[in-house]
Amino acid sequence: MTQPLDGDAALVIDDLVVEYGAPRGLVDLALGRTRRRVRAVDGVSLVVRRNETVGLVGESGCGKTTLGRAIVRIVEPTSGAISLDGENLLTLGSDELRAMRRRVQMVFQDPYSSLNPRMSVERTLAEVLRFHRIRPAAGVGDRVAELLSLVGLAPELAGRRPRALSGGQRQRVGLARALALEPTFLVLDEPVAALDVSIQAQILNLLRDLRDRLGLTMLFIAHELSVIRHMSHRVAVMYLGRVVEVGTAAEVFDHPAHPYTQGLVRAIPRLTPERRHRKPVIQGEVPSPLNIPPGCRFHTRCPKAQDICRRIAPPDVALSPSHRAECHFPGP
Amino acid sequence: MSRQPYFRALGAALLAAAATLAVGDVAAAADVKRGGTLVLARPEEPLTFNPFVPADNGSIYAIEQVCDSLTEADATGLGLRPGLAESWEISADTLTYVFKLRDAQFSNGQPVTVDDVVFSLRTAGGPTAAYAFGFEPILAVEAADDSHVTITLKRPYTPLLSVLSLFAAAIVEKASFEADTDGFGQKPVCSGPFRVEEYARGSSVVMVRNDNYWDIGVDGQPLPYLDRIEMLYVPESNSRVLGLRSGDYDVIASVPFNQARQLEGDSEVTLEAQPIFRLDYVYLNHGKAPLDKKEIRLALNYAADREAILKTVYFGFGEIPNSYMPKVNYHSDTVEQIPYDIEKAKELVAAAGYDGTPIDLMLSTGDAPGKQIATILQQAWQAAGLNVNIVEFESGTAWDMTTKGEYQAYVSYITSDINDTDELAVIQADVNSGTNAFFTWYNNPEVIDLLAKARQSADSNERAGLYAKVQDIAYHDGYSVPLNFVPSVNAYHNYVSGWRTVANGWWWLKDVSVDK
Amino acid sequence: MTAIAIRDELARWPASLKIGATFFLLIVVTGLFAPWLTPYDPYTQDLAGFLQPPSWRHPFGTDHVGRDVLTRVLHGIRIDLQIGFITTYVPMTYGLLLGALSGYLGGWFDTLMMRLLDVAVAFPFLVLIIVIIAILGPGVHTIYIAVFLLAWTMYARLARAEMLVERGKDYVLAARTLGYPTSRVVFRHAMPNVINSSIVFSMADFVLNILLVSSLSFLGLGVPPPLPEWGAMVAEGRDFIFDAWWISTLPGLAIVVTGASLSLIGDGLAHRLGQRQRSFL
Amino acid sequence: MALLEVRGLCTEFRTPDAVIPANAGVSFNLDAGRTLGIVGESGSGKSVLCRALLGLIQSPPGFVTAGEIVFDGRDLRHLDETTLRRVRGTAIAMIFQNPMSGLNPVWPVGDQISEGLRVHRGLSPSAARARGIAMMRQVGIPSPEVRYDEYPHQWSGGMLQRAMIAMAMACEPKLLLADEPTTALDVTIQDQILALLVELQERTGMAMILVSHDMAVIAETSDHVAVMYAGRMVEVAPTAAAFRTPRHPYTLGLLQSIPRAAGDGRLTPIPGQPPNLARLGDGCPFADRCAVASPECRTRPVALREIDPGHWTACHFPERLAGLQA
Amino acid sequence: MAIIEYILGRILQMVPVLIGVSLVAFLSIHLVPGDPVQIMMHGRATEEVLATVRGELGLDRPLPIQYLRFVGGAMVGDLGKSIIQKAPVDEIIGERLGPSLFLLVYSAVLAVVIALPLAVVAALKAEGPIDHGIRIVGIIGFAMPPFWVGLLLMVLFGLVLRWFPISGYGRTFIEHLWHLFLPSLTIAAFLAPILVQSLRSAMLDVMTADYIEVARAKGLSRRRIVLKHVLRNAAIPVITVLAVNIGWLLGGAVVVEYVFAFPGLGSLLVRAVGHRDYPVIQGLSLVFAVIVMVINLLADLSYMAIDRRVLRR
Repeated sequence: MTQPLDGDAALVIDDLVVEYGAPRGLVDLALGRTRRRVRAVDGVSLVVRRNETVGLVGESGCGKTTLGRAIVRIVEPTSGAISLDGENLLTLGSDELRAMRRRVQMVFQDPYSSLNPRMSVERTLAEVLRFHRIRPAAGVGDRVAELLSLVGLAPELAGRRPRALSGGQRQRVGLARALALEPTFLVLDEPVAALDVSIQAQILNLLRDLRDRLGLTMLFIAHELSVIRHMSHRVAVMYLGRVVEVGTAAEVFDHPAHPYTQGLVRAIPRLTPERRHRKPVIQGEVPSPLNIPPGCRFHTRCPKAQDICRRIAPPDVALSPSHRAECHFPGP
Repeated sequence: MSRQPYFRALGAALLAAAATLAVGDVAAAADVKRGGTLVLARPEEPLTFNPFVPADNGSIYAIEQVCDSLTEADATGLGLRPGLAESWEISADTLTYVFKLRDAQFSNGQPVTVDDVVFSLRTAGGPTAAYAFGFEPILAVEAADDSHVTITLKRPYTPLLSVLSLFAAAIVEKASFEADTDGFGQKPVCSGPFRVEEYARGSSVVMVRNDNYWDIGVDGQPLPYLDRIEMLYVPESNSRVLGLRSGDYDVIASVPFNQARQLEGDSEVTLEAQPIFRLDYVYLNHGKAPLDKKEIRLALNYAADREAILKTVYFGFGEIPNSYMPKVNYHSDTVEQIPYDIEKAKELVAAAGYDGTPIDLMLSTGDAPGKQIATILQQAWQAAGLNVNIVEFESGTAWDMTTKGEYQAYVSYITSDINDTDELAVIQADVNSGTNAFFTWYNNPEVIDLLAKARQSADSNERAGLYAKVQDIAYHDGYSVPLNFVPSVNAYHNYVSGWRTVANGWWWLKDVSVDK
Repeated sequence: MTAIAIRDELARWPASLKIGATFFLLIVVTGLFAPWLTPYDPYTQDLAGFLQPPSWRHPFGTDHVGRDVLTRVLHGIRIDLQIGFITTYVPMTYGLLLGALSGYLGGWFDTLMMRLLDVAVAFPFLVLIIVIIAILGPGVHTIYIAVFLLAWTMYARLARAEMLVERGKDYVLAARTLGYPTSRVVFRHAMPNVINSSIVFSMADFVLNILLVSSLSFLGLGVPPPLPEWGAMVAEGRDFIFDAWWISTLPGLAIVVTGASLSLIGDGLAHRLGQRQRSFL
Repeated sequence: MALLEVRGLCTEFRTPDAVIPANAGVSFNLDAGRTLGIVGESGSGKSVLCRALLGLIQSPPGFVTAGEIVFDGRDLRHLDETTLRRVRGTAIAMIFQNPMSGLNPVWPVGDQISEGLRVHRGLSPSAARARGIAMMRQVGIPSPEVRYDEYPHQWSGGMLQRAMIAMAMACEPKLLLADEPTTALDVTIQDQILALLVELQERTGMAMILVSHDMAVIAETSDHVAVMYAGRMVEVAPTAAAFRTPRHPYTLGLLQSIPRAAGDGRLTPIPGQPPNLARLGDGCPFADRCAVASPECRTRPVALREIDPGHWTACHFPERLAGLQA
Repeated sequence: MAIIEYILGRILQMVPVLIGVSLVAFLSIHLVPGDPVQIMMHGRATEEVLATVRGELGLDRPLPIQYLRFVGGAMVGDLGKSIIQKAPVDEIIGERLGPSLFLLVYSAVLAVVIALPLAVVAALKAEGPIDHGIRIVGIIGFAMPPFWVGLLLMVLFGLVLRWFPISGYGRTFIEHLWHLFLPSLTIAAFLAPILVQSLRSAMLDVMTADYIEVARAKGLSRRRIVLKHVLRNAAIPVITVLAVNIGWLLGGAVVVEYVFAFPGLGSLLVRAVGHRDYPVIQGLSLVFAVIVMVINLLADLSYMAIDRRVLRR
């Protein structure tokens, strides 16, 4: 796999913070309290280069989906910056935002819910084209047909509603809808998690084909390491709102430096037919984002944790020009 | 909700012999049964027992059982007899009345004193009393001595004795009243046959025998016969009839006419349809086109099929009127009725040059018979070539519009408390009487002239003649659309005796006995 | 929609929907043809022939002013369906709009709407209707106004609750990432998926509204005579319920039948729309 | 004798439009103490099979129409409801895919864990509580005395699955049916839960049927593998044989669809979509997607046959696979 | 702790609502034509008397002043005095509040008692003949005008069978139960079908939940599953339905109040409006609003008692 390691930065995320939480209620005001807010993304910096696919991996609740949504501005970040091709996406006005939408698109996890159940495939696609005036009105029908063939859907499916499609077909529609705007950057949020293995393979192949044909830059979000490894040039591992390790796919999966990544990699069941007789590497559960542990946020589950980990947030350690990890004791 | 606003007129009373009328015809002396409870269901709710707070039927009928006045209506309701005043003397110039008080006690055992009487009558004529107008001719009420009260008048005022029999002239115990005026409305202290034991607002009043009551029954013992009355507020007429049949109630007041016919067939129940001073009629506003034209008003009268209304709405109860006012003492039977004649009505409409101005026939919400009447009249009048809309208004609003003259025709009624034609005749027909001819703006100088003559006359024959003439003129002027002289219909179980509805509409319970 | 599409759609209808819709259609058609179904006029009185029990000449008898009850019941279909329709679907429209917007936008708009809704819910309906009647006089329009002021709340609540769910769904997020403006996201995309529960509820609401008119007529606050409105007929006939049961009972039956058909439709719709919730709420 | 023998089990779902044969003639054996892994994609009938074994098919619309389920010498299909209920609660237990929705939100977790003990063992509330707490400790729930009285919403998914396991193990079943027990969980938690299941099985000697769509999960935990497709078992074999030398093109296709760690370049997906069960013909249901199918495959019915000792396949031409394997 | 805070919050939220309700009530009734004093005097008193009485009642002041006086009084618990009955409004309302609430609670209890077994049977036999039968009876009960049902029950139980009195309220608790049986049944006849339908559908919903399958896999009996696992969960939506309807019936039961000659809040309100008894109307509006909100709060609290998750949101 050719890796445009030194290509131009397409997307730059700088110290991004996203918080959730209700505003203060009357009682809180009366009692003079500030409401606790959940930090779903807690200071993430990440660069995606042109034509590159960066895999974002982590367990549920680690903030990867929130990060993806912040990029397409359906979640408002609390602070930090996201810029695409040098333009800060977070300060855009509504017209500029609409223009930005054409460059950055998203594919959603659940092909069952990401399509409007009341709109046929054709209407879904045509609406995008018409609304953004991608094609003159007369050309919309042709373009819909093109898009369908692009994602490998038979033209006769155009009149169907999502209910009448299989999961794989729906995900293809979702992809076609995102591609209708001819974006350069695609955020894929768990695009194959809801699919069966055999269908998943079809979609992964399609994604790789399209990436190469259309020159797409991607942020590929998934929890399945094998899928991430298959799709990504570089990989970022998230834990509790932070990127704890980032590097090329080979670096992260073959030489994980962060104990969390190590545990994650070792926790994947192998296809080798041998009954397991090993203890789980990572014990315990992810702490609540309401109660992020002090020091290193992984110390509660880390087999290597020392006293320092409980007190001091770990530094960002560079292990190679492309490989970094946030750990007091990185390495094997 | 109360029914439509209620008007009670005052009249000069027939006095003279009335003072000595006895009550002997009520029941045979030997049979009367004492004690027991009477359960009475009625559609009106008593709101207050304060006689000086103007009231509705709900309150008045209840106050009548509890409070007493100097004079009172006699057994027939057609005359007067002494009440708390044992006797009275009238000066020659008729400006001074001296009343001798009876030796009576209030329900709390306190004696009825001259002070109480003076206080009560002054309050009744006070600045916030609704019936104060009846007391307006009074110059002063003063104590003459321990047992005599003197009333002096500004000018001769024959209705005085009658006014003094009103509930509004009730004698209250001054001390209790002054101590807690608001409380008095809930728990009055008067000298009537019963006293209020429990007043559950919105539901019932329990009255018990006032052992201090002064009057004597046929058996020579003090009245009343009953120990206790439960007066229940049951607004739904079906429920009242059901309750009578199931035995929950002994008496029900205001039986709806259609069900009255059914009750007539019930051998356990006595149905009483008593003529009272009431006329159901359609008020017409003579100030509003097209009702300013006599032809139109007469057309409305010709087109009204009163026979049919009597049959379908009143189920035959009542009598087709030949007058613009209730059937009081100088009523003339000889005034010719306007017949039902739709052709004549059409002619009149044509003659009037009717331009199609619609007539809004107003009724109060919740007035079921009124609704039926309006429905019938609408069709009949439309048949005569008139445009008629039925408009319903909530009763308070309807009354407001009526008094302001912002209506055209209004299905309503009038009653008189007192058996004398004069007051109602004047109030209804004399546009200068203060109510604009009872909100009709009817203005006929001849009638006004005749009424003035009748008032000055002392000769009853002459008065009768004059009133008959007024009756004839106003009625045939299309003063209103009279519909029915309506009786009061009540029903009670046969074990109730002594029940009597008086001509002013209410009933005496002091003579009632129950023998279950 | 092609004939085949209609046939396919019909094939998917549950039995309750078919039965309910058939009945309802029958009622509507009867209402349309009411003037030609009986020889009588709903308003013409025959005072000589009042309170006649049901017979061949008058299958539903005559009322207290001699009008043919069947004729009035049939003509009442038009009035009552109109009342039911307007009192149900007008408030539903803006209730849905407000609720959906409130749920989608959240923030101060939501807070304001919810307080407004609380006031409307907590305000005694009787006071409102009596006040409006006192000002305007009773009548269909008065009932409309009073109902319009308060009846939207249920729909707003339903729509808001559904919207809170829908707005987090991927297809709504997708519509946002596609750069659609809020109005389009809410009304074109989310709204059609929010209205199911309201449509189902509206069937019961329809019946409730007709009953409301009947109860108002009982208090003398309903439609003015001589309109052959069922609720008013039931209420007017109640004085005669013991000697002429048909005046009140048969229009009442019409309410029951209409209610039953609507309730079946609501039931069936709930099924068809994949919603377990029943037509009553 | 095997602990569980299933012969020709057929389950169908009847809708107004169609009859869907969710299980069509499923047969297998399971010995005490062993684990059978059932793998297949969604709609292949693996969950229906588990429910059919326990008599949990909701009827209507589901009906078990044929076959026998001999457990411990008794055919469960012929037991009356009361007896079957006792079997369910005690001898056979089941855990489910989604622990978040598998516990009743309105009752404390501990209560639900010990409910079976109270119902089937007749334990007093306090005895059941003590035993429930012991079970919670066994499955690795920290501070069980406190957590016994907590409600499901206060727990994480991993902990809830432990609770489900504790609930299932409470009456010491001889057979545990685990229907996708880790699908809803994160990798690290899946790792813990699988380890727990293996450990419990070794300690108690119970048999286990583990259902998963994830081949790797099955590979790590099962003695035997059964691959299901379109409501039937298409390959049954010892785990090692199934993974090293699959004898059914579907099994092979599944294995090749999975992105490998070293996988560079394209995957080899199975083309097409799973068939509509309501419209299956007589032939091999996989024929339409099969790379080695002959026209004959579409018409000639297939049945499981033993082609190596203990290795069964429902393919007419298993030998053709040799060329496809890398 | 969280519960107390939650209740506190809800009570704080009531304040703006009460201000809104009182303002709307005040303005609307003063907009209505009709003068309480004129009505009280039956159109007979002279202008001087009318003016004097108006002055005594403070009705001659500007509206904003009157409103502020009302609010000021209400804040210290003084709702003023009835214009026609001259008794304190809180006393007048208080007298009827008890019976009205008793009737409502009684009706609700009766409705639940009737609905519960029917809903369970309907849900367990969903789409079967019994289910359909229950539904049809329910629709009839629901669509019958309440005064009809009331009169029917009166004739049957009051006149023919003579089991129950047809009016009154009684003095003791047992007498209340006896006297109010028919009116409560009338309301329950309307309420029960709604409850049956909502409980039935909620049960069907719950019965598809995973935890029910788990319970079945545990080998629990159907009875135990329904009683312990289904009903409690299905109760939540039903409580909402009940709360909404009880709130509505508070004033909406006026028809039943009339038929059974029952001194409730609804008929008081109708009368007060008829007489333009402003203080009573204003007071009642506030009381209604408070009760509706308290009912909703109680409903929400009972969800929390049933399902602890609710508090988290």
